[in-house]
Formats: sequence, structure tokens, C-alpha cells
Amino acid sequence: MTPLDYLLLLSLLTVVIALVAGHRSMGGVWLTFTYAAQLGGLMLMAGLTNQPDVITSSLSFTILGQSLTWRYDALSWYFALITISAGLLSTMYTAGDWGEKFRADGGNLWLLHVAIALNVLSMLILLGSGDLLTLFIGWELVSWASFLLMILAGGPSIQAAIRYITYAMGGAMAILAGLALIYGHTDSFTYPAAANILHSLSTAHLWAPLLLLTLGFGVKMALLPLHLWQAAAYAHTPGPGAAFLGAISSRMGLYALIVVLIQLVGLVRVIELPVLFSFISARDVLAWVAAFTIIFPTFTALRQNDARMLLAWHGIGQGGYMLLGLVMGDALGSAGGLMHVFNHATYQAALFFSVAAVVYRTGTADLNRLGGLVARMPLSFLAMLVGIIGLAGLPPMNGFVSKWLVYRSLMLEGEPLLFVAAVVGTLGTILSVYKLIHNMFLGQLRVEHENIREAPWSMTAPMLILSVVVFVTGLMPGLVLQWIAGIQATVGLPVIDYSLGGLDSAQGSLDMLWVVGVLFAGFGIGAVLFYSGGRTHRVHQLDNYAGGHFLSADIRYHYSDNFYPGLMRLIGPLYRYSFAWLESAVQSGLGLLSLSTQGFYRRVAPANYALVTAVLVLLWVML
Amino acid sequence: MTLFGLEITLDLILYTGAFGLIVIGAAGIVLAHHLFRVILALAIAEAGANLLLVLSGYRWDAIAPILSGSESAAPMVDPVPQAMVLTAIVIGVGVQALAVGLAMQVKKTYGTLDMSAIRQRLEADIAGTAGIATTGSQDAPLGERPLPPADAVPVTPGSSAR
Amino acid sequence: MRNLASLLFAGGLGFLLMVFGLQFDFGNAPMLVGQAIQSAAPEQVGAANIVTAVVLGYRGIDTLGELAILFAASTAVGLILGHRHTSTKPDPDSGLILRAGGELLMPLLLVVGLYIILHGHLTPGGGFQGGVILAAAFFIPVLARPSTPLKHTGMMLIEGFSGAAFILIGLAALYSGGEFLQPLLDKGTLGNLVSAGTLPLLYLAVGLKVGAELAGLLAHLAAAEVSES
Amino acid sequence: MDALHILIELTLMPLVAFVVGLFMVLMMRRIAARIQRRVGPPLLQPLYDILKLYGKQTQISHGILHDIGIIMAVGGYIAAETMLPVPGMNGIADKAGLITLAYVLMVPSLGLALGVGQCANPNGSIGISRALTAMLAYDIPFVIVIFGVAWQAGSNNLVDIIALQQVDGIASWGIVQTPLLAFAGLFALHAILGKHPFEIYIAPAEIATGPMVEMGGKYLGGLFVMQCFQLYTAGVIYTSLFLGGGENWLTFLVKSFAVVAVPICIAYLFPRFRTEDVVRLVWKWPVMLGLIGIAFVMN
Amino acid sequence: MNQIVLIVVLPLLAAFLVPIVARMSASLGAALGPLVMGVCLWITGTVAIESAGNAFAINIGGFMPPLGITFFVDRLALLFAFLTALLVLVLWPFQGEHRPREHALTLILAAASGGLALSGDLFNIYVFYELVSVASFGLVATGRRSSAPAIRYLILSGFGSVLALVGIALVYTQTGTLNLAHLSQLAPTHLINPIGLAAFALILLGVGVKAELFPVNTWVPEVYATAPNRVSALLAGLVSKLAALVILRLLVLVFAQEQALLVMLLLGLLGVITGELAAWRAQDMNRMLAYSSIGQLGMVFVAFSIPGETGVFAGLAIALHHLVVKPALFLLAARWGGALSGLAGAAGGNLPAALLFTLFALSLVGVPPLPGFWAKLLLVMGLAEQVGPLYHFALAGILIATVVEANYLFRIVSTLFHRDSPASPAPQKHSGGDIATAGLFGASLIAAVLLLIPLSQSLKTIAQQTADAAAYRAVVTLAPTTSTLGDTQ
Repeated sequence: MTPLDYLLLLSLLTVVIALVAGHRSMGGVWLTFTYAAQLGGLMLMAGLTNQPDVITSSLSFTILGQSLTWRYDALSWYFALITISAGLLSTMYTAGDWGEKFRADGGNLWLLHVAIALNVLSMLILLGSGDLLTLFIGWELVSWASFLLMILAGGPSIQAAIRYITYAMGGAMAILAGLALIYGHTDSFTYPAAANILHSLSTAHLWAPLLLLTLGFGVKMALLPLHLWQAAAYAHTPGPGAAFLGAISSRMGLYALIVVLIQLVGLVRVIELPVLFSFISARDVLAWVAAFTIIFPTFTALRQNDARMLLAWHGIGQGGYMLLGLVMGDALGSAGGLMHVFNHATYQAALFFSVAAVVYRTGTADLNRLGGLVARMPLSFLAMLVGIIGLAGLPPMNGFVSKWLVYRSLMLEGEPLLFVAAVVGTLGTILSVYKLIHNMFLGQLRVEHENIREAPWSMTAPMLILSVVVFVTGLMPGLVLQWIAGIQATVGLPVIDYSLGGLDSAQGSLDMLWVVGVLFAGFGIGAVLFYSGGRTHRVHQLDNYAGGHFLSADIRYHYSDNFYPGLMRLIGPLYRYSFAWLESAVQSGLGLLSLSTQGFYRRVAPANYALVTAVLVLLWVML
Repeated sequence: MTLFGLEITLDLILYTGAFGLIVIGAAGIVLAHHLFRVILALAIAEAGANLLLVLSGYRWDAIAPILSGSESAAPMVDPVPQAMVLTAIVIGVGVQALAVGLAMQVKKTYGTLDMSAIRQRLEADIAGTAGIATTGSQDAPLGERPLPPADAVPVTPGSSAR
Repeated sequence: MRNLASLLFAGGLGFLLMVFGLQFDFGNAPMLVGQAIQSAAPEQVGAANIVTAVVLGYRGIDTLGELAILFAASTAVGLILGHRHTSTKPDPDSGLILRAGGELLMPLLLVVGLYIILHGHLTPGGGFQGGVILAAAFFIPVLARPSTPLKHTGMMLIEGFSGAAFILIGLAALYSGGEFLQPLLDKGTLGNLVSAGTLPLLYLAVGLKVGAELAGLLAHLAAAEVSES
Repeated sequence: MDALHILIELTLMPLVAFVVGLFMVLMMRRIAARIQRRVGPPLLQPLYDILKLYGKQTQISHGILHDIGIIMAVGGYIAAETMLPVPGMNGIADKAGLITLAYVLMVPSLGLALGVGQCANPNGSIGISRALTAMLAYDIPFVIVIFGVAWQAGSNNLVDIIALQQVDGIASWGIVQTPLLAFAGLFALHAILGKHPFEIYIAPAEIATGPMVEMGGKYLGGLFVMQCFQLYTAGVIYTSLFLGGGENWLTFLVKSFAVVAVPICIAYLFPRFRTEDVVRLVWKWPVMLGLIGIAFVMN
Repeated sequence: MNQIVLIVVLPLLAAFLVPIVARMSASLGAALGPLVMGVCLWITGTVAIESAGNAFAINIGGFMPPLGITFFVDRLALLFAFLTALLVLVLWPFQGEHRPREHALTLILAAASGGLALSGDLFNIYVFYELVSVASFGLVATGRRSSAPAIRYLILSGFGSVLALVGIALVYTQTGTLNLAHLSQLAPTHLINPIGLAAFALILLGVGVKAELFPVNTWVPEVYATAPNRVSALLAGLVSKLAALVILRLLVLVFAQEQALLVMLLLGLLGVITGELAAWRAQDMNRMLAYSSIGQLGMVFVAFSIPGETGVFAGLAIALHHLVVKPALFLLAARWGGALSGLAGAAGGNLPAALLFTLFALSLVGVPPLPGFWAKLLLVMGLAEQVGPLYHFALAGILIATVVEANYLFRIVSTLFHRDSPASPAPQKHSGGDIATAGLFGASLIAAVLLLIPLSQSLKTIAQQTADAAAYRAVVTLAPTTSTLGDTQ
């Protein structure tokens, strides 16, 4: 029994407990403990981050002549850490009042627990894949587990989940095709064999598997133009489920891409690999896909009117930073990309938790039906504030550090356009998250929300924990960067030279300890200055400038709808529906084909086909 | 004997007969509108196939495969195809009888033996039993459009509060 | 236009098959199995009619299958067209000549049919040919008196037991240590009526079965027509 | 560099910035007055304004976040000033760099936005919406310029960039080496300052001064302080990027004031642009020039 | 060992006697069929144990092979004989009014299916094939509104038979023999040529009607939509596989040439694509399952078109998987036959059925670790090993079709579980028998997951044995006089 066995067994145990006790009121608490135990199991393997080593599971099969093995390395460990933590916090969140209300509203709490536990288990299995076949199996398990999580809410989530599973199956089949091509060359699914063959393949032959695998894994990552499924699917998942999915689910695609692009093909090869008949390389293509994945979903998020949708769209956009940093391939960029996985998971989960808390209290996530909640739910507000600062990538939160690393890498690699694209994404995010927090927590408190209270502790605790993590890892990014450095050493990337506060470099270093320190000192001075002024007195929110008009409680005096009209007038037509058109075109085409094949099976004289086929085959035989 | 430069031999004639029957049958199956004619065409085509089968056992100057006494020196035609044809014919009879029975049932059910009418009635019947629209109806497109139109219904601030 | 295309394809099929057919050396078939059977049949089966030897001996299981097909078709027709409705309408008068002719012809046809069946292993003819004649014999009374149904129970018994007899003869061979349908009994003298072992018995079963099945089929169809009109 | 030294630097830098900023505000108002054929305010008028606002009796607060917004706005700038090297003082410029500076500079905007949002006045929110849109517009040419300069210098450390420009006098200044970037930068600077024609987010007649609508007393005073820092920061960044920074305090101040004067002089000649026109304009010319400039730099 | 012939003969005997017995005693008549099928099951089992996996041949009537008819018994034949008996038994029409004729037809179907699995003679295969046809026409026509589909099916099948007969005639004219082992011996000199290929194409089109091969499968949707669901289950589950098995045997033994594989590949691929595409828009459960069945069978053909043991292995795996899944789905569809949109929330009334449906759908789509995944993986691996663009094209086609399949299957699954459906009349509850039977299939699917490794190994052994034409020839001892072809040609 290796530590990995313990981990997988613990995860399995969690699933079993969820199956047995998921419907009990104490089930959530027990599950929280088992997730904590999983985290403990993972910590047994913490040594992985220090040296490039693997821990193999004693579980292995030989089937159809292929051996299936599982093992963990630093990369798996890092992703597993995020996965289990997300599971832990989501379950903790679910375990208390939220779950009770969910059940009271007719939700299937048992299924939610089971689905999250299954998701964690399948992700841990995927992360442990020791060859291409187990990678694919894990991949499928993850896809279907998240399908279960997405679909359990019923209602509008069903459409979204079906769309997801269609995309996911498309992706899985592309992966299978890619694996098949590799298998066709090697007759084996092991990583070394695959790496060997991928190294020796000619450019033209390498493209097909590479493209297929990237497309397949890209679906899960929601890379453009395969991103349409994600936002709705995540947003319609019940609160903690959405947080879990938003935090880690689509990062599995990144994990697999790292395995393929970096461990198997080698980033050097990707950088060299030219796109046929052009002067750009595969790396450029990937980088630009990542850049567009940053821009388009971010600006789509900007126009959402549902908080969960908005966050989910941002989740897509942030995935672009991860890929962008990674394909830069230098120490900074890849560190930034990898670190962003952790950072994104933390603030995204905090944001979803906060939104779920608001939904829990108010019953809506419609940005046009909220406002002024900061006075009633200050802790949720705080979590959201920390979260949006992280999401927008502003100091002092952790999102800033990872994005900074990506920017620096882009600058050093001399990619001005990609750099601009990344910045455009960040700016769009700032606009969008301000809209989020403004429409929900700032401005006028609605009459019907006059009497609501802060969410209970079982809900605020997870988000505050996450807020602390977001802040602390922003202050001391070295905590995360040490894991990143371990990963970089394991997968064969240049290793980042980090310090506790950031990194030291001759070409411009970053020390978050100083930056954050100065920032807070500045705030302190500002506060001193401010409070040295005259005494303030608090007025009612309706005591407001209204052009001489007197406001009363029934007047909605809050600007929320169509928040950025000027911008929308300008850029709205540029991207609206462009990808949805693509999708519906495929769909209509399929429908047309389907209709005609049905027509084929409806013919009056079916023997016609037999006759024609016989004649054609005989003719072919003769010629 | 030659015709149009083509030497007319026995095998040409016989094969023409066999394949001709098959062609007639095939054309009938494909083209006929009346169910009974289709069944007849099927019978014709089967006859062609049987003829072809018999021909495969033919030998020049051979006698029927019946031992009539001691002189077994004379070459006999192949008995195996004959046996096969016997079987095939009976099979054909069975199938055709069943076909006629089915045709009668069809006539009873739909009141017509016209192939395309049957096809239409059948389609309507299946659809009717299942409770769905017959043809041309479209499924609802899969999934929602991901982007709600921003400027579809301008909600004025305050309107929702009242 | 579509008709023309279909015709063209049908013609094309014929032409292409023709091309293949004409590649053979017509009249000089390889006859591998045929030759061997011709030489082996007299002592292995003992039937003068080699075709019969093939039908009931070498390819006996084919014949069983074909009997089953007839049975299946008859059963299926019975199943589809349902139980016979006894017509309430009075018999249309079929006339004296037809009635009398029918009554006269029936025994004659029975005799001829049985003769052909029983000589199947010696001369052209046999169970199928004879069976069809038997069927006609069974069916003629129905033609003469449409409202008088065929003796259903009798038909069914003949149908079932003749088929079972065929199989049981085969099984007897199996349990006497041979293979299924292995020839039993004495081969006798080639050309005699009582020769070729169990072959005539099998042919009798076949004949009865075919006769019963065909008659049943015809009766079913006729009854359905009667009930419809 | 001992701790005391750096502590002194960190204290002095914002203080200098504030004082210089006050004079920049004065200069701005004087220039505006001259263009409008007025005399303009006296020397210490900006300071008096701030003191007066801080001392006012009616200080209306819309909640704690309203306060925090102002604190963040001022505090963010104070922090940012420590990352801007001035002659003799580098502060923490070598630990932060250009990108960090650019992002720290967004913190005050975000703080202000939060504070305004808490006021629950649609005029304020509309103003913020416009201001954020404008930020989206001008930050793009701004980061292009930053990229170009950082690439040119091979570093994103402002200290390095300034040092490189001081190697051989004017010839090594950014404005000579990379004139296109310098021009794009000036354009962006103008927009950053939010002066005419880029002041749609204030638009007094339309949305009642937008973000400032609910600001009075020390809240407005805070904003005045912020304005001082803003002008100073803009001037010093540009100076550091393109004008070789300050060899000494004299040239440093001259350059900074000159930089700030340029947009102010132009500003009052134009009417206001609509939001989308701002975006369109800024995304067109400075971005184009900036990209061409980068193309030159990277060759 | 030669008692294996009983699995063909006994059901026939029972079929002949069922009407008589039923007349005498209704309960005895009703019990006769299941009893006989149980005996068949037992016989197959004992023979399988006795033979210990070694192939052997039985000469019917005791005549040496090319003269008489041979039954060739190897693992594959035994497997399918066993499955035939088992499936017929499981899908036996226990419920409803007792109709001896229906029992007789079912027994005939079983006998003929066993015959198809065992027969080693080309014409004998044709006879059994026709027997299967007639029996299935009859069974199909027992549906209330299925006479029109049945006759259309009959006509198509009849035309196919004509083509097959012509193909057999070509083969016989060319070689003068019908025994598969003998043909296999002669094939290299006599059938690996255009005539052999033409004969194969004709036989393929003929036998393909039952196997739901692409252009001759137009009967499938309408027949499955109207026939009783147990009959649909038998046809889709069993009969189609046996027809495919026949084609496999012919392909391996007699027509092993590249072009033949190519034709199969092309037709199979078209079947996959058209089937899944048509299913995508199907609006009722039965027709959707029918189209999906076309797609699955197409996949079997694509697999068989991979030369060698790999293809046989993959094809058998897919065929067996489909044999388990599709009958169960048809049973579940028995009460869910209406419009798909009418199934909203059906899971509420009948959770086990909905869960079973989900399980089968998952396996059909190929979700690991369910058997469907491994079958598909085998196919993918097999296709990937082949060089040639057409194989890769087929790979792409199959994978795309899988995506389409996942979409429509899970549209239904989600409809079943759709909670807040409008007040629509709840679909009927399933009969207990249907659910139990479907549960049996589901359990076997799960068992297959647990026993995956031994199962895959034994299936591999079966595939090896099946793909080995030389071993087949070695088992069937030919009469010495005919073992070589005279120089008459």
C-alpha cells in the first residue's frame, strides 16, 4: 500500500459515505471530515513537491494487452490539492444551512453530495493516470461525473448539461482519435513509448495527434471556439457545486494538456512546429487561442445579467491566462500559468460561495434585482471584494501575482500583441467585476431585502477561509511558487527562481511583501488623513441628490441595467453571437443530414438501394 | 449462329433467360406500385435465380442423375444443384404464401395495395401511435443561446421595484 | 425519370451478371461434389434417384429446414389472418359438376400423390411434388364448398406428426450411434420400391407435411378472403 | 540600504509628490484661467481648498464603504508614489516595476468606484461606468507604451529605464529614441488625466458631476488630494519613461511640469467626446502609433 | 458431442408439436417451448465443457464433408448457440395470451439461429437464413399494425435472398462445392478473383438484410417501431448478430480478399453514420433504438473489415455488447414507445427502469469502465493499427457518430429525469417481467465489468480461433476424392 492507495481509498470511502449518508442531516459533516482526511492523505505525499519523483499506486491492471497504471508526481499533487480543497470547502458549505434549504426547496441533497464526491474521486483518478489509456479513462470519468453534478438541479440546467456532454463527448472522441493515432504508431499507450514516437514523428504526422488531443482537452478548458457550453453549465449547477466546478473542473483540461504538450511532445517541439504553409508555429496558434479565450468570454461576461453566469464566463476567460502562460514555456510564464490555477480556484470558489450566499438569502442572482446588500451581508461582501480583486488581478491579491508573471513572460518573450490581449482581458474583467459587486452589494438596498441577515457561519466560514488564502498567497506568493517550482522540475520546464514575496530578477523583480506593505501603509495614511477631518454623520440611503426630487422607498434609485452602454454600443456587434452562430450552423447542418438520412430510411421502394448498391459494387469489381 | 456480330450460343441464351428473369423481377420489385405485382416480381426473380442455380450443374451431353440399371458410364448432370433448386423453390413457395397472407392483411388494415399509399399510411400510423407529428416537424434546437440579447427589452431602472 | 434510372440499374445488374456468367466454361462445371456423390450415392444411400439421395441423404438437414419454412409460413399466415370466422352467409351454389368432380377427384389425387411420393427415391418426383398433389386433393373440397372448412384438427395432426416423424427418424439414427439423419435400415436393391433404407419413410413424411402445409396455407388464405368479401 | 533610510524615502516620496502635485493643480488652474482670460487662483489656493473641505461642518457619509473608498483612493496613490523614483530616491521601485505600478494605480480608481457605488446615486454609478470604460480605453495604449519602453530597456524596472536614458544626454531619451511611443504615451496621458475632451464621466450638466455627486466635505477633499497625486504621477511617469527622468531635482521638476502642461493646454480647446467616441479615438490613433512604435523598437 | 445437432432439431420438433400439444393441454403447450430451450441451453453447456474449447465438426447423416453437410462447432459457434438459447429463453413470450403459433415461430427462430451458428455449408446457411427470415416475418406480423412493415421487410429480404442465391450460384459454378472448409481450400485459386468478389458482394447484400447492413436496412425503423418489443429485441439482439456472424465466417474462410474488406468497411461506415444521424432526430423511442441499432451493427461491420484477429475480436466485442444492451433497451421501450417528449419525468414513476436505461445508454456511448467502452476501444485500436486513409476515415466517422449518439441518448435520459415537467399523462408503468428481464441484462453488464479481464481473454481466444482459417480447414476432414480440384476448369 502506497500513500496514493490510501488517498484513492479515502476518496472511495468518501463516495461510499456520500452514498450511504448523503441524505442525512449529519452526512455533510461526516463528508467534510473525510475530505479533510483525503487532504491529510495528500499531505503524506507532500514530499513530491521537493524532488522530481513519482509515487505509484499498487493498483494496476493488464487488459486487452495494455497495462493500466496510476501514479502521482508533483503536478498531480498540485492539482489534487486544489481538487480536494475545493471538495472540502464545497461540502463544508453544503453541510450546514445551505443544504437544508436546498433540500427544503426540493433539491436532491444526497445526489449533490454523491456527485461532488464522485467528481473528486474521478479527478484524483485522472490526475494519477500513468499512461494514455488511464488518462482517457480518467478523462471520461471526470466528464461524466461533472455531467451528473450539472444535471442534478433539473430545469434549465438540463439543456446546459446536455450541451456540455455533447461537447465533452466530442472532445473525448477527438482525444480517442489522437490516442489511436499514437497507438497506431507504437502499439502501446505508455507515456515513454508515446513520448518516443512523438519525438520522432515528422511535422506533418505530429500535427494530427497534437491537434486532436489539444482540441479534445481544450473542450474541457473551454478554449475558443469550444467554450459555449461552459458558462451555462456551471452557472446552473447548485451553489457549492458551481463553486467546485468553477474552481477546478475545467482545469483538468490544463492538466492533460500539460501532460501532452510538455511531458510528451515537449514544449520545444511545439515551439518549433510550424503551421503548414505559414510562418507561425504551433505555439503561436495555442497562444492566440488562449488570448482569444481571454478576451471574448471576458467581454461576454461583461454583459451577463446573472451573477453566476458572469462568474462562469470569467472562469472561461481566466483559463486563457493559464494556457497563455504555459505555452510561453519560460520559467516565469509557466509558473504564472500554473499558479493561476491555484489562484483562480481560490477566488472563484470564494466568489461563487458569496453569490450562493446571496441567492440563499434573497432567492435571486439577477443583477437587476439586487443591490445595497453590503449593509446586510458584510462578510459575504468582504469575500466578494477579495474575490473580485483577485479575479481582476489587482494587487494585493494572489491573482495579481500570477498574471504579473504571465505579463512579464510575455514581455520577455517579446509578444506585444499577446501582452495587449492579456491586458485587455484584465481591463474587461475589472469592468465586469465592478458591475458584479456594484449591482449586488452597493447602491440602493431594495425594500424586500430590508430584513435579511448575513448568511450563517457554515457558509461564511468557507468563503472567509478562501479570502484569507487569496490574500495570504497574494502577500506571500512564494508559498505557492515552491510547489510550482517542484512541478517545473518534474515536467521538464525551466524552474522559477522565487522568493517568499515573489521573484528576484535582474530585469525587474517583484516583492509582494513590499508592495502590499506599502499599499497598506498608504491606506493607513489615507485613513489617518481622512479621519483627521471633520466628524461625519450617517444619512439614510434615500437622502440623496436627485435633482431636487425627493426619494421614497418605492423609487428604484439604482443604476444596474445595461451597465456599460457606451462600450456595448461600440463593441457589442463585434462579438455578439459569433460563436453561437457557428454552433447553431453545425446543429442545423446535422439536422438537415439527419432529416435526409431519415428520408433515406423512409423510401417507398427500399429494394432500390440494394439494386443500386449491387450494380455499383459489381461495376467496381469489374473495373 | 451469330446475331449482330455476337455469337449466339446455348449458354448465352440460357444465361440471358436466367438473368433476364432476374432483371424483370428486380425491375418489377423496384418499379411496381401494386403490392401484388411486387410479390409476383419477387417470384419471377426467384425463378431466375433458381434457373441460374440449375444451370450451374449442367453438363454437355449428360443424362438426368437417375440410375436406371447398371450402365452408370454415361455422364450425368450434377445432382446437387437440382436438389438445391428443389429446396429453393419450396422456400420460395413458403415465402410467397406468407407474402400473400401479409398482403391480404395489409389490404384489410389500410384498404389499399398501392405501395406509396401503404408507405404513407404506415408513416402516419406509426407517428399516430407514438403521438408525434408526422414529418417536417423540427425538434426544438438544442440548448439556449448563450448570450441573452442585451438590448432586447430595456428595463428602466425602478420599474422592477414597483 | 426515376423509373428510367431504376430500369437502367436493373438492366445494369443483368448485364453485369451476364458478364460474370459468360466467364464460366458453361457445361463443363467442376462438379467436384456432384461427381463424388454420383459415385458414392448407390452404396451410401441406395436410392436410384440421385437427386433424392442428395435431398434426403446428403442434404437432409436442408430438407428439414425447408419443411420448417413451410411450417413457419403456414403458421405465420395462420397467426396473421387469425382464426377462421365461420361465414354466416349461405354457401354460394357451386354447382353439381364442381361438387361431384371434387368428390371424385379427391381420392384419385390422393392416390396419385402418394404414388409419386413413394416412388420418389426411384424416379423423378418425390415428397414435394407428391405433397403438392396431396395439397390439391385436400383443398378441392374447400373449393367446392367454400363454407365447409378444412378439417383443421386433422390437418394439424398430419402437419405436426409428419414433421415430427422426419425428425424422429433422424434422431433414431443419432441414438443408434450414428449421426443425425444417418441412413438406417437395409439399403435393399437399387431400383426396388423397398430400398434405400429410411429414405422412402422420410419422403412420405415430407410429402404429408408439404401436402398438409400447402393445404393449410391455401385454406387460410381462402378463409380470409371469404371473411373479407 | 538600511531600514531607516528606506523608511525615510518612503515617507518623503509621497510628501514631495503631494507638494508638487499641489503646484501642478495650481498650474492647471492658472493655465485654464489664462485661456479663459481670467487671472486665476493665488499660490496656495489648492491647499486652502483642501483644508477648507476637511474642516467643513456638514460631512455626509453614506456608510463605511463610502469612507473606505476615499481612503483607498488616497492610500493607493500614496503607495504608488513610493514606486516612482525621483532624483536621489528610488523607494521600492526596484521591487515593483512598471507593471506593478500600472496595476497599483488602478487601486485608487477601484476604491473610488466602491465608495461612489455605496452612495446609491445613479449619477455616480453612471459616472463610474463611464470612467471605467474610459480606463479600458486609455490603458491599452498605455500598456503598449510600457511594453515598448520595457523592451527597449530590457527591463521593467523604472530605475533601470531612467538610468539607461541618462547614459548620453538627450540623444538617449526615450522621446528621441522612440518618438512614436512617446507620442502615443502623451495621448494616453491626456486621457488618463481625464481632462477635456475625455471628461464625459464627470459631465456636470448631464449626470451632476458623476462620481462626485455625493461627495462633499472631506470626501471631496480626499478627491482633491487624489487629484494632486494624479497629476504628479502622470507627469513623473512620463518623464521617467521618455524624458530621461530627473538628473537632478531641477530638471526633474521642469520636465514633470512641462509634461503636465501639454495636455492641460490642449484640453480646453476641445469639446467633450461621448464614451464610445473616447474608446474609438483612443483605440485608433495611440494604439496604432504605439504598435508601430513597438515594431520599430523590436527590430 | 454430436448431440449438439439437437439444439437445431429439438426446437424444430417442439415447434411442429406445439400446436398439437397445446390443443391437448394448454399448460403443457405453454411449458414445452421454455423447456426445450432449457434443454438446448444444457446441451450447449455440456458440449462446451466436453469439447474444452477445441473445434470439431459433425457430419450430418454421416456423410463425409463436401458431400454431406457439416456442422462446425468451435468456441464462437457454441457461444452463439448458447446465447441464442439463452436470449430466446429470456425473451420468451411468457406474458400475454398464450398463442401456440407464436411459440412455434419463436422455436423455429431459435432452431434456425442455432443452425446459422453451427452450419458449415453455404447452401445450408442459406436455408437456415430463410428459415430465420420467415419466422421473423411471422413474429413481426404479430404486432397490431405491423403487417405493412412486415411485407415491406419481406420484399426487401426476398430480393436480398435472390441476390444471395445468385451469389451462391456463382460460387458453385466456379468451384463445384458448397462446404465452407472445401471452399476455403479452393479459395486461393478460385475465389480470390473478381468472380469471388462479385459473389461475396451479392451474398453480403443478401445476408446483410438481416444484419442491418447499410443500404438494405431500410426495414429496420418501421419494423422495430411496430413489431412487439420482444420481437424487436430478438431481431436486433440476436438475429442481426447471427447474420453478421455468417458474414464473418464467409469473410474469414472464403472471401478473404482486400476488396471484400473494403466493401464491408464502406457499407459499415455508411451504416454507422446514417444510423446515428437518423437516430438523432428520431421522435419516438422505438425508432430511435432502431436507428441506433443500425449504427451499432455498422460498427460491427467496420470492425470485421479489419483484417485478422484484431477485427474479429473488436467486432465480436461490439456485437456481444449490443446483444446485451439493445434487447434490454427494447424491453424498456415497451411502455415508453410514445413520443420522446412525452417521457418527461418518467423516471418519477419508474426509477429502476430509468436507471437501467441510463446504464445502458452509458454503455452504448462507451463510458469507461462499462463494457461498451472496451469494445469501442478495441475497434479504435484496430482501426488505428491499419494503414490507409479509409480506415482512419472510418475511425473519424465512428467517433463523430459516437458524439451524436451521446447527444440523443442523453437528451432522452435527461428527459426521463426531468423533474418539473408540465402536467402530462405519466407513461405507463412497465410490467414486472420487462423490468426484471432488463435488470437481468443490466446485471450481466455489470458482471461483465467485474469479470472484464477473464472475459476479454476468453473472447480473445474465441477471436483467435475464429480468425484462423487454416485451423478450420484442419478440423473438417474432407473426403479424399474431392480434396483436390480436378483440372476441369
